Amino acid sequence: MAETARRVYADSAATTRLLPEVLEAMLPYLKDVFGNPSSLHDWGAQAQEAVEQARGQVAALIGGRPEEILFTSCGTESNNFAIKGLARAGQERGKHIVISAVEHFSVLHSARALEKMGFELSVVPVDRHGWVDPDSVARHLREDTILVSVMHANGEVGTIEPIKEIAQVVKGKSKAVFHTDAVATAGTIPVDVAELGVDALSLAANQFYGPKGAAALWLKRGVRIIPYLDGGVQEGGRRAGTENVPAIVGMGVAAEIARRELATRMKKLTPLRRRLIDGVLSRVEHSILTGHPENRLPGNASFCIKFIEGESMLMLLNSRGVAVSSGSACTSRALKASHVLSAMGIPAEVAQSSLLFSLGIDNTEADIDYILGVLPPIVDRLRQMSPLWAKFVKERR
Amino acid sequence: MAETARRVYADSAATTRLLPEVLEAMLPYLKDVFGNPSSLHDWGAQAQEAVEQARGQVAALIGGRPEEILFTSCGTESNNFAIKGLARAGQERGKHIVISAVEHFSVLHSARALEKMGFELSVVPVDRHGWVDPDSVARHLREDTILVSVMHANGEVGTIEPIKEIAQVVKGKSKAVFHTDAVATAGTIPVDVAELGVDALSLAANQFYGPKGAAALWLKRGVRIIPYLDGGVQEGGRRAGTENVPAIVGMGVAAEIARRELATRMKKLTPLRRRLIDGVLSRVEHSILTGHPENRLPGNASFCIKFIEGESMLMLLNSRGVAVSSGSACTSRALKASHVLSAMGIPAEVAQSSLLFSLGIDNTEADIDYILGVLPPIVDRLRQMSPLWAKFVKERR
Amino acid sequence: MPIYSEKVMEHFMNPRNVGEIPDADGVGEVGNPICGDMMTFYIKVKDNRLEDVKFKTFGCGAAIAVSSMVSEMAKGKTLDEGMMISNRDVADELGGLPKNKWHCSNLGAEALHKAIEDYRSKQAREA
Amino acid sequence: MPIYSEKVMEHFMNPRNVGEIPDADGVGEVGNPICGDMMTFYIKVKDNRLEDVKFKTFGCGAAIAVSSMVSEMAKGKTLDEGMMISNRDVADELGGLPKNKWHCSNLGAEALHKAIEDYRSKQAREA
Ligand SMILES: Cc1ncc(COP(=O)(O)O)c(C=O)c1O
Ligand SMILES: Cc1ncc(COP(=O)(O)O)c(C=O)c1O
Repeated sequence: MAETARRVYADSAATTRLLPEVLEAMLPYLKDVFGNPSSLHDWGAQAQEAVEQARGQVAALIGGRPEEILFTSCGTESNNFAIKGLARAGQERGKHIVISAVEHFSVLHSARALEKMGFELSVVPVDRHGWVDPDSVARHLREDTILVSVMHANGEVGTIEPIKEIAQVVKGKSKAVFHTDAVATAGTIPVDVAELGVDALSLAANQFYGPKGAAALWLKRGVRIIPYLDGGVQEGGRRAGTENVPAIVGMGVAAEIARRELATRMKKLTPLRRRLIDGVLSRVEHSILTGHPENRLPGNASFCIKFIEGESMLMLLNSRGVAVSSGSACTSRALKASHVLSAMGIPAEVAQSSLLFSLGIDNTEADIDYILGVLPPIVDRLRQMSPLWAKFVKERR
Repeated sequence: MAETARRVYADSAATTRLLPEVLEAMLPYLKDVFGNPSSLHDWGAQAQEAVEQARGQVAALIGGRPEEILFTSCGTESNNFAIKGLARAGQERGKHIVISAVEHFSVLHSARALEKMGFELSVVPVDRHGWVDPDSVARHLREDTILVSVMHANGEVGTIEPIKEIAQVVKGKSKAVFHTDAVATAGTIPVDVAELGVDALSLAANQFYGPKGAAALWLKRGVRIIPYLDGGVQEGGRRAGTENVPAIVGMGVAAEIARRELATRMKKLTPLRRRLIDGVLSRVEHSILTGHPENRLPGNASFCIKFIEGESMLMLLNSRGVAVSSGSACTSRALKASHVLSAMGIPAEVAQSSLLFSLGIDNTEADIDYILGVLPPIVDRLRQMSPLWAKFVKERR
Repeated sequence: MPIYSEKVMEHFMNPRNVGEIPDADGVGEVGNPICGDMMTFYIKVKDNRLEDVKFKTFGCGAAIAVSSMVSEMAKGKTLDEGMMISNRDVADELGGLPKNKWHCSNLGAEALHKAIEDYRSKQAREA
Repeated sequence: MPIYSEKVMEHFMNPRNVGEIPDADGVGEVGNPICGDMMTFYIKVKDNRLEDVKFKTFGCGAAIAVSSMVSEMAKGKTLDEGMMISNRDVADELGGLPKNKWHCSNLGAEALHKAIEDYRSKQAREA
């Protein structure tokens, strides 16, 4: 790792660090309290009590009931469970599923897997800000629509979707179950299942300073689902497998802290994000903000820095101690530019220049100023190397 | 928790404690090294390196190659992934699956789920020791058999299955892929994928003093599988979802320690188990050993203590500080007596009296003697309450 | 773990009225088809009242606690009152039972009722 | 993270021969249909040798390192030798490339070859 003047982690959308007080709460369960919650003796009872406490804490974060929380191992599992489990539970009523074009791959690919098994899939387009129009969802609803899934916010471009309005449309015009992927929002902005009006909601601890390895699916009482992991009768028979007790405990505590600190965190992040967005747009010519200009996640500042490619920017920023991500094809192992940017109508060439800063509670104004100091020369340097830039400059003359 | 003269954890089959040196190795990943392995910056690279190191350590434990290890969240997920993923990958060649009657629910219920989707399932019976006869497997193989799964050992009755011989039969007489659930054996007795001759093998860290939340599926190079968790391209596109880095690191270190200590641990456990088995059989009349008399897991001592019920024994033992489990119907949340005992031909009434001690590396001779001291009065007390015992005594007179 | 109430634990650890009544006036035996638990209740009747109640139980913690509770609730009651002890009463008196143990509470009252019926049918035959 | 070799990182951080040659004798331009990377190579030829080689690249770390490596390898070689630089040579010289970056190494040699071909076809036209 290079020695740099500063180290700035600006990739909270990828994962956040674990809070020390959360680790503290987990430690007993990594040491003496190691029982299996399914066991009937004291070791088991202690573990089970801890899991039940966490269930209450996670439920409280999103305004649900404890018994509506099903613990899983990651946001991806929650989404697979929701999409496949809800679709299968409803397949006698119909086989039509609706999702948005900017869903995370764990929703999109789950839906595609169902398509291969005989379900029908409609993908609702988004506008150039990545925004899903409730009317557009309405136009895709059918008699046989059994499941609609639209994410609460997209971690890549930050756009917050009108879930409440979409829920009203779905509930008013169909009998479909409505799921929202709140992995990018739960613990970051207010999430209340009753207010949103959804039937199922995914969330993951590592997005709000909790541990990796713990996530949850909130499932409204009475909504039927087919279990995804078959086996024992953990989680009321709906998710088999030995519970990851320490991580679940950590998720509970992180949820409690997030609930308490939510407003403070948002108040801190929003001006930082503004400073970063304004700074980049003013100091880097031919940079554009992606996602919704206002209605976006508090820490999300995503751009396209035209004429240069994301991975090379990312690597040079890394060499200056700054951690970011990009939706360019070269940064994805699948070698495809972000489907999110593409759904927003951004040309492939511009999507290649995607750069995402996602700020977290540790970031400071000094971090932003550091970023704003190191970024422009990096952009210049890469543009000096870029044949696209050369062409553009020539044509402009 | 009651104050007792001694606290004896004899339920290692449910889960083992985390070794302090494993926790030590995990801690950096619960603190500063919190990056997401998919991220392209230094934070991500550090996490990825740690995951790759663990992959090597886990592979070494079972004699596989690092790139053949796919990390999952629990033994149940590994088994669901294997059974469903291998069956689906092979469904163009046939739709017949063979498993044994004593498989863990995560295998059995996965196979049943496939049955509902149009696969055909044959369940190979076991003898009274829970032993799967390779010839019996042979008789169930068909032209269209695509998957055979027989567990390496059953955690409930301890019987070790003749996997090598079964593999020879499967490979000699069919084109089926052969999976073994080694959750109860990997890290406990020698497991070598080449020697066993299997194509896929499940293992879980919390069974060998590693953390909950990390498990793996070993998949022989070239064997095709359909991914189970759809989403991103983690684990070479075969298991999506943010990796549980700390738990994976812990699994790696626990695997390395297990490999080093395996012989010592077995040498320690085997005489303890013998002392416990001999002691129970001689001090408690009408108790029978379940599972294979010799060919069993080193720490497993499982019994039926006739005329009394398992949960009440378990609770009284717990009140004396001893943690055990039972396969009685009353101890299972599903209210069914163990399918394992039933497959072994043990009558329901006797299965109700099941009592399982599973010893671990912390147990001592003094623990065994303590158990042998507290158990007989508990048995007496419950028999004094039991109408079955009264009837038996009357009839014997 | 089925989280048992303190009262359940107390009755389980110290069950009242365990045993048989050799010259019982009525005996009621029930088995649970779901989990295989078994209970036998013995009653001694005097002046139409349950003068003594004893039981033997093969079963889980809940089954034992329920038996003990039923025996205590029944003792001293008239036969009609004994017949009116419901599963629900027993569970309530124990401070509740985990859902998957409800079938055990059913067993307890049933065994008592059978013992009373046994007594009554003997009486009827003798009369 | 595509784990880049030290050599790749070194070329990426300090790429050689970046730029254009205004009066180039040959220009080769290639775009990668897979990931959208683009490279332009400029060559100056003297006595049938690559007297100067420069490039401009729009692409990832590997693409930039590959371009730099190719330019360095080509410089001073005869045209025929330049045509014989293969993708494999470049990747080897860089100490290997992650599998999903192989298409980038293909791009580099291709752009050089195109520049040489461009020079040759111009020569042919002039002759
Ligand atoms: C043989 C066997 N397979 C699978 C499992 C399931 O593992 P987990 O509870 O980690 O999902 C167990 C659990 O004890 C087991 O003993
Ligand atoms: C919106 C959204 N959904 C789902 C996921 C998947 O979560 P995980 O990587 O924990 O499986 C992510 C990951 O960042 C996400 O941003």
